[in-house]
Amino acid sequence: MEILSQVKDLVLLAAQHGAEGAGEALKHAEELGPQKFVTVGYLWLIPFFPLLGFATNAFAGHWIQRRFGKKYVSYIAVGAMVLSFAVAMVALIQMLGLPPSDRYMVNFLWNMITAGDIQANLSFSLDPLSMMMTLIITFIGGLIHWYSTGYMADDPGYWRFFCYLNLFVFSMLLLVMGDNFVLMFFGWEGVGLCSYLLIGFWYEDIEKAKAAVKAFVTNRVGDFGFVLGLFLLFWALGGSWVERANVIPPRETRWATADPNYKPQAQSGTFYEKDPSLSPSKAATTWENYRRDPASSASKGGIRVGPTFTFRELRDQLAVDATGVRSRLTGMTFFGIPLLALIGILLFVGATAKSAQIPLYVWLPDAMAGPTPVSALIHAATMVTAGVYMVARLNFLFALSTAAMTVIALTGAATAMFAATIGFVQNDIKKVLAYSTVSQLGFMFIGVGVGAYWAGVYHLLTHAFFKACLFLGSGSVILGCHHEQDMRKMGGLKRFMPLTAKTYLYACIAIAGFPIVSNGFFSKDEILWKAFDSGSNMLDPSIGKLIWVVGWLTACGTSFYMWRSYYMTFTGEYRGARGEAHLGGHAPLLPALVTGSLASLPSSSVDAHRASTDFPQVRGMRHPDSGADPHAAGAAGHADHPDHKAAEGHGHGGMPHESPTSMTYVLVTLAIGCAATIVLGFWAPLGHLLHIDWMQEPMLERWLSPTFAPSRELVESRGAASGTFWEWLLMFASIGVAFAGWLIARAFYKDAKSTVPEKLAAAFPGLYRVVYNKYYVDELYQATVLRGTSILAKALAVFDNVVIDGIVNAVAVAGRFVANIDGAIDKYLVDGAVNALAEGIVELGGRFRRLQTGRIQNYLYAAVLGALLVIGINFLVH
Amino acid sequence: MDHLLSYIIFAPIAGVIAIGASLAVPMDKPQRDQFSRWVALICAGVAFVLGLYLWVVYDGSTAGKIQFIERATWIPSLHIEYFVGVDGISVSMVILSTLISFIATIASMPWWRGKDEHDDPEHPHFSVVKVPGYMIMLLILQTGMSGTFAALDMFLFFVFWEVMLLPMYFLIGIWGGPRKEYAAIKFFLYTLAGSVLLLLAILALYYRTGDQALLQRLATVNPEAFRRLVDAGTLAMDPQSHAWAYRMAEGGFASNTFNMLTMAKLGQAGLFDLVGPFLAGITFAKLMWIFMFIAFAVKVPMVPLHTWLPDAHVEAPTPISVILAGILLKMGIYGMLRMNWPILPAATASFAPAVSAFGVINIVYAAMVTLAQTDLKKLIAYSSVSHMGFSLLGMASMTESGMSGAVLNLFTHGIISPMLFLIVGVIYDRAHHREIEGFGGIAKVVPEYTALMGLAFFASLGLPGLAGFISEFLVLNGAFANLPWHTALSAVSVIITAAYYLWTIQRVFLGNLNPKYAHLPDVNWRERLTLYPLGALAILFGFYPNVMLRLINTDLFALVRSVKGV
Amino acid sequence: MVVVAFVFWIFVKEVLPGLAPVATQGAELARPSDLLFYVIAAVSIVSGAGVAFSRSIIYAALSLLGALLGIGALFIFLSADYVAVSQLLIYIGGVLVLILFAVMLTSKIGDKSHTNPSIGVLPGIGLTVALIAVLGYVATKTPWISNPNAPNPAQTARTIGDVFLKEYLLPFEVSSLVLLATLIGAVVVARKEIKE
Amino acid sequence: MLAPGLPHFLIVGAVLFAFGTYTVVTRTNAVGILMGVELILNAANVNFVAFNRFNPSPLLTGQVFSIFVIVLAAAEAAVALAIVLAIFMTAKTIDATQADTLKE
Repeated sequence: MEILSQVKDLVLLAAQHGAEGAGEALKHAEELGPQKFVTVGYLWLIPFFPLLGFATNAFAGHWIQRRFGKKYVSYIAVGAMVLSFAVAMVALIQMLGLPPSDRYMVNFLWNMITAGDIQANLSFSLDPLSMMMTLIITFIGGLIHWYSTGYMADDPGYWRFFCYLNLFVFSMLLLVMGDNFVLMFFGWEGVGLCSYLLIGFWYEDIEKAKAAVKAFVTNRVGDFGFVLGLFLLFWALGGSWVERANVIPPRETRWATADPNYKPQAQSGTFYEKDPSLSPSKAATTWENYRRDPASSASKGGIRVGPTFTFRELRDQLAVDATGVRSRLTGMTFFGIPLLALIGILLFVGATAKSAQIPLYVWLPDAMAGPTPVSALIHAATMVTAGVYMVARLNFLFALSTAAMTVIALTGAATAMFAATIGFVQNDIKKVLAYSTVSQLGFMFIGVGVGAYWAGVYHLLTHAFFKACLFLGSGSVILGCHHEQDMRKMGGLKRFMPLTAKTYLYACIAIAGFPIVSNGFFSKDEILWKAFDSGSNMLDPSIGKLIWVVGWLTACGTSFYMWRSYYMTFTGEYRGARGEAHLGGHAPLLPALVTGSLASLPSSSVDAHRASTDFPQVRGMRHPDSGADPHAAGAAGHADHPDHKAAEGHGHGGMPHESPTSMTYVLVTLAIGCAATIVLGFWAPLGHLLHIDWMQEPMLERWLSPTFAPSRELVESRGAASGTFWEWLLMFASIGVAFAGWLIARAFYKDAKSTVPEKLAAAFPGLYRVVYNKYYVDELYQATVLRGTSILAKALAVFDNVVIDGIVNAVAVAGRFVANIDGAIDKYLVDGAVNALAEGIVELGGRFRRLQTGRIQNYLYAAVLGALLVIGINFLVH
Repeated sequence: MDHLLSYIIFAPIAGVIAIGASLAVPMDKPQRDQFSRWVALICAGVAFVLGLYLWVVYDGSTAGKIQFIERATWIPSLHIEYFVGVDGISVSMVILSTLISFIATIASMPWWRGKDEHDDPEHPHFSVVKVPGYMIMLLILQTGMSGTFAALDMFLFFVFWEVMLLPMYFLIGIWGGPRKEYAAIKFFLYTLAGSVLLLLAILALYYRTGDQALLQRLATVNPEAFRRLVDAGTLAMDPQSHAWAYRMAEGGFASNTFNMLTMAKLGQAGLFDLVGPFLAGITFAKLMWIFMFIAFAVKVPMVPLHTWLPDAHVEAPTPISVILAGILLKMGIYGMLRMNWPILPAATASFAPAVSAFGVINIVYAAMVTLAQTDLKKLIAYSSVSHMGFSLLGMASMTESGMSGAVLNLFTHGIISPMLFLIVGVIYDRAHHREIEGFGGIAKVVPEYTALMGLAFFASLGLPGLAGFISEFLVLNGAFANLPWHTALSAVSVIITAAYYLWTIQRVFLGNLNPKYAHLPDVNWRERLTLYPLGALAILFGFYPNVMLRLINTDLFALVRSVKGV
Repeated sequence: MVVVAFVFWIFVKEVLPGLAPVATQGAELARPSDLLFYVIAAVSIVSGAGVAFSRSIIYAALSLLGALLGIGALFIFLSADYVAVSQLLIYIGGVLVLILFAVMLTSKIGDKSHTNPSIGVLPGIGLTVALIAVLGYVATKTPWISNPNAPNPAQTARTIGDVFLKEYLLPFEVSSLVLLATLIGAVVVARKEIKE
Repeated sequence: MLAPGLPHFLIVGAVLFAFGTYTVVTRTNAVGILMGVELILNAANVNFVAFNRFNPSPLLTGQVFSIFVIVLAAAEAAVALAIVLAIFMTAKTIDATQADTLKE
């Protein structure tokens, strides 16, 4: 209730402040002080509601489902989402009410860790960036919850599914709202856990379980790098700096006095510098007041210099020149490598795993084994963008090292191109979307890599909408075709599921980047332009141009494979199973050479997924082992789950059907969202042309400017400033490729008439096979890393058993001496105890008799050695 | 409650007496069994409650102040005292030991009321065999454990240390699995070999404390340190013998002392480093350090000396594995923290690199070995070895966060590994085997069990939000400050750990249900009683580790400073 | 193993230097009585070694005789005539004869070849070395309270008789009891077997 | 140094003692073991008497003790040999390794 009243006056506040918001933001960009922030008390509610929902469903969900029915389970889950979205809106309104420079809300709950220099609180913070992420997560998350009520309607594990989903949202909110690295890492691995749980949701299919394990372990590889980067950063901030805690003068005079008695020594980072100020005693004294109340240390206007995990403090140290931290870090090297570059790259390693970039992208395609809503929420909209979010959140850190930026941008470009090529030839609709996701993430990393942070984040936003729409559309298709995922067995679905088709079409337009009408156009074009314009943000100006070329081609590819999927799925004749009738009725579509291994004829489906790492294509959801018995999807597939019918109430006979409203409405909402988000990033030059003042600068850029202010000047100063002419030119170029891709796809795949594709495939069989099998990367990893590890493990186990234990057992003389001592002990001491103990000691005595040899001589050894030992000690110590 | 510690330590002994007396009373077997079970439960429970009370009344504000001290002369001729007391570190350990003992006692109750599948005479369940003896041993073991954590007199410490040894030997040797003799003897010999060296070192140090010439040398070499000792009342001039001496409990004077605190003061003043070089290059201090370290490293266990652990765990009955993993493994690190580090700081500093190297070997090597295990209990045993390596690394790092991570690791691992062993015990009680490959897809039939196992596994593989992560994070972060490469190497175990746990889950729980276990019963109430508290603690310490850290750190940091002071 | 190595190290480092002067200055000899001492000591030690290492039980018994004699001589050297005499009487007259008697009874005298087998020689030698090392170390390094030119007690026999009946009366009586018990015991043990 | 002081006698005792121990430890012949025991006792006697000589007491304590030792040695020898005989009668051997019925 008091929240509602809060909302009311917050709205009034927003009305006052909203006007001068823009000017404020720009001014804030020039003069950088410590991040001002307001303390609010209710942020914890945002992650709390999903947690509550999780707990309820986890402990009572099964019972509720049995007792009251599935409806109530979903009420709990969706209700939690709605509540947390509402609270997020409240936060948004309050933030709008604040002047841009103060748009940083902190909610300190309690102090989690205090050990030495480490100081980690359980406290949440919202700045424009995390505000945006929070809204995406709660909004799209809520929608997908709603969608799932329809999609999972006939699954016995209903309650489990929703409890995982809520847990995921909780961890994701932890990730974006945590105001320090530790809390972010909580979320970072928490979402990994949830993705593990949800990919393996149908755990009875061992392949799905394996995919889940693969996802988690791959992410762990990334976390390894992430954590190391973290420690490196922490170390770099520490050292001789500890004593300068809280020395920064208050806000008014902060530019005047830059603390004369400080001289930045560019010390090469050998770790063994014995620095007196490192002695914990001194450190402790300087930390004291901070440890007292962590929340309010900087509220006094001072900047705490020293090792920290808190983003705000890190930003202040790096952004405010008076602290001198930035210059020091720039000078530092770690065993010869520039420290900042190393930190950036290590942190980025974590991002490559979480956001599926080369070389750790392999888990994402397999992750499609999970239910489709999961693929939409976790593996398209939110979790996989965590890496991008992390880089954007740390822009002030990454912007300091062009080397790190270059690595990120190049990796992004390579991944985008690489994944797109694989996407060309996939026949599984979800696989196409998976690789498209990898490719789009590549675009985002190009953006945040070249310093166009807002553009990258904007693409994150747009991608969240259209990719969620695409995935949910594919989910609707899959459900409509009775869990058929092979596009070669679809086609002509426009007739059967019009709503799905329309939304899918619009999402295709959006991702393909058709001008003006699609948000994808603005985000992608901005990214490409900034890449072209990056200039010396890259190690070499030419790299920016190269990246632009790659991105440009990839844009063409994106457009191509998305339209391909659209045409194969929705146009032409329906090729799906109508009862047992046709086997390979779509033979002309099958590239001849892969028919053997990959025709999804059910009989061969098993070895099909043995050959490639596809998860089984024609298996019924709740009948993993049914892949063995020869039934295609369709009628037989239907026979598998009558409950499906019960829940959906649609006719059988194998014809596809439109999905329930709970799903289609969500699709429509997302499509509308796609359109709405255009406004946020409307293209600036167009604004200049049309003289619309609120378009002088994209809204989202203005909104995010407080977050990116620390890196803004730095990046812009290094930019090439190629001028508006180029901007226009490149825009038309990208429009061109968008249409080109569309036309090619249309020519090849519309109505499945053209025979060009398999002609091409036949023309370059080798190339086709390689690309189809995803360049055999999985096989490569399997052969090298996994095989190697398991062999090493077995070898070491043998070593442990044979060598070490062998040595232990074979210390001959000592062994005998000690064994006899033990025998003596057993005989006398133990037998005494035995008699004291009533029973059980009889057979014990038997055991000990076996122990002692009965030869007095042996005991004599022990006795004499003992005596010698005592004498020896005696003379040793005197 | 001024004898609180003694109550905690000797509450189990009351139970021992009661059960022993009941042996004299004519009762029929089931009656007597039930009686001794109840007695054991009550005593363990009392000890646990007292431990919690200790936590409540302990005043954590002051650093380095020993509380609840009880001193009384025990063996005057050797100046041995009954001297117990706690600081923050030992409080945490005492709480842990009473808690785990209580849970282990619960876990020793007969596991299936009514339809007991273990009535077949050839393979009776350990909980129905020779119950009075078992309970007596369990109680003696508890006394030994809490005593070790509370003792401040080296000799007393050693006595409790040995008191633990024998019951453990019986518990494994009588109530253990098929190869119990081998395992018990192996455990016994390993620890005994260590104890001999420990005793040797203790005696040597004891004699040195009375070495007047040495004290004089200290007074000349480092006068102000010596003066500090005298001012602090650590050293005093014995009026009749006119020699430097130490005050006894009753105010008398002792020429030598076993008092740990006094020894720590002397050691930090550099007394033991003044003893001349002893054999090629190795000073007296270093030799004593090595002796004590070996004794403790066996218990940790440190890698070349770890092979007793898997055997002992595999053969021991579940509650004994719980105690073994939950408490006995912690004594190694605790002993180092009480003896090696404070008493011989210089030697510690010079050996720290070696220790850290051993820590890394523990972490990575054991993790790799775990990856190849096929027996669930062996798997968990080796993973314990790997996790204790973090404590070694943290101790070696000598940084504040590293050390507090190491000590916190004792606690968190003391919560998690008992849970793991209890969980394995559950499945073993039902399926009568522990072969990982032998199961498959049982998540379908035992969902609650699966959830608990998942919780325990993820807590153990260091998932943030659960207890295991915090300590590992602290250790790695602290160690990185001066051992970057060690840290990088041991961070690899983060991956391996995830790999072997998830792989195990996949092989045991996921996939198609093995028809043999289609009717596996889910966890019963006795098991819930033991598992849920531990799970709750794992989550609590995941999100609010400060509960423990605040208790540990004040004293630990004081110790770090005084050790680094030299 | 550690222990043995440790002890051996003490031997090398501490004892040998302690004994070295004795060895070096052994060349030029002082009073003939000293020389006599060394001879006697050598005799007893050598025959002790004989007891330890001889392969025939008979030779072992004979070298035991040598050792006992040598020790008796040492007693005289130590001006303990009464002890020396009783040594001769009881040991040589009693025990040794008894032993020889047992040897005759048990082992066939026909083959002197290998009547006295021994096992575990290597650890035994290790033990011996360790013993000699540590005891020698103790004997040499300890600051004994000793005055070599202490007055020799005049008539030891008388004094001993006195103390037996005064200060040491109780142990004396007890020992007599022990002897009695031994007597009976020996008879019983031996005879029971012979009977059947 | 060369004049036979206390250490010299002690060393002689030590060496004899060591030999005695060796004999006891390695012999399998029961009689042989007995000889070893005798040797050990004598080594002890040497020490007693030597101590008594080099710091004399009016009561000749050392010598008295050595006499007690001798007496007990005699007794012990008698009993031991009786046992040896008994064993020999039953087991037809006096090999100590064979006579290990204690070892179940």
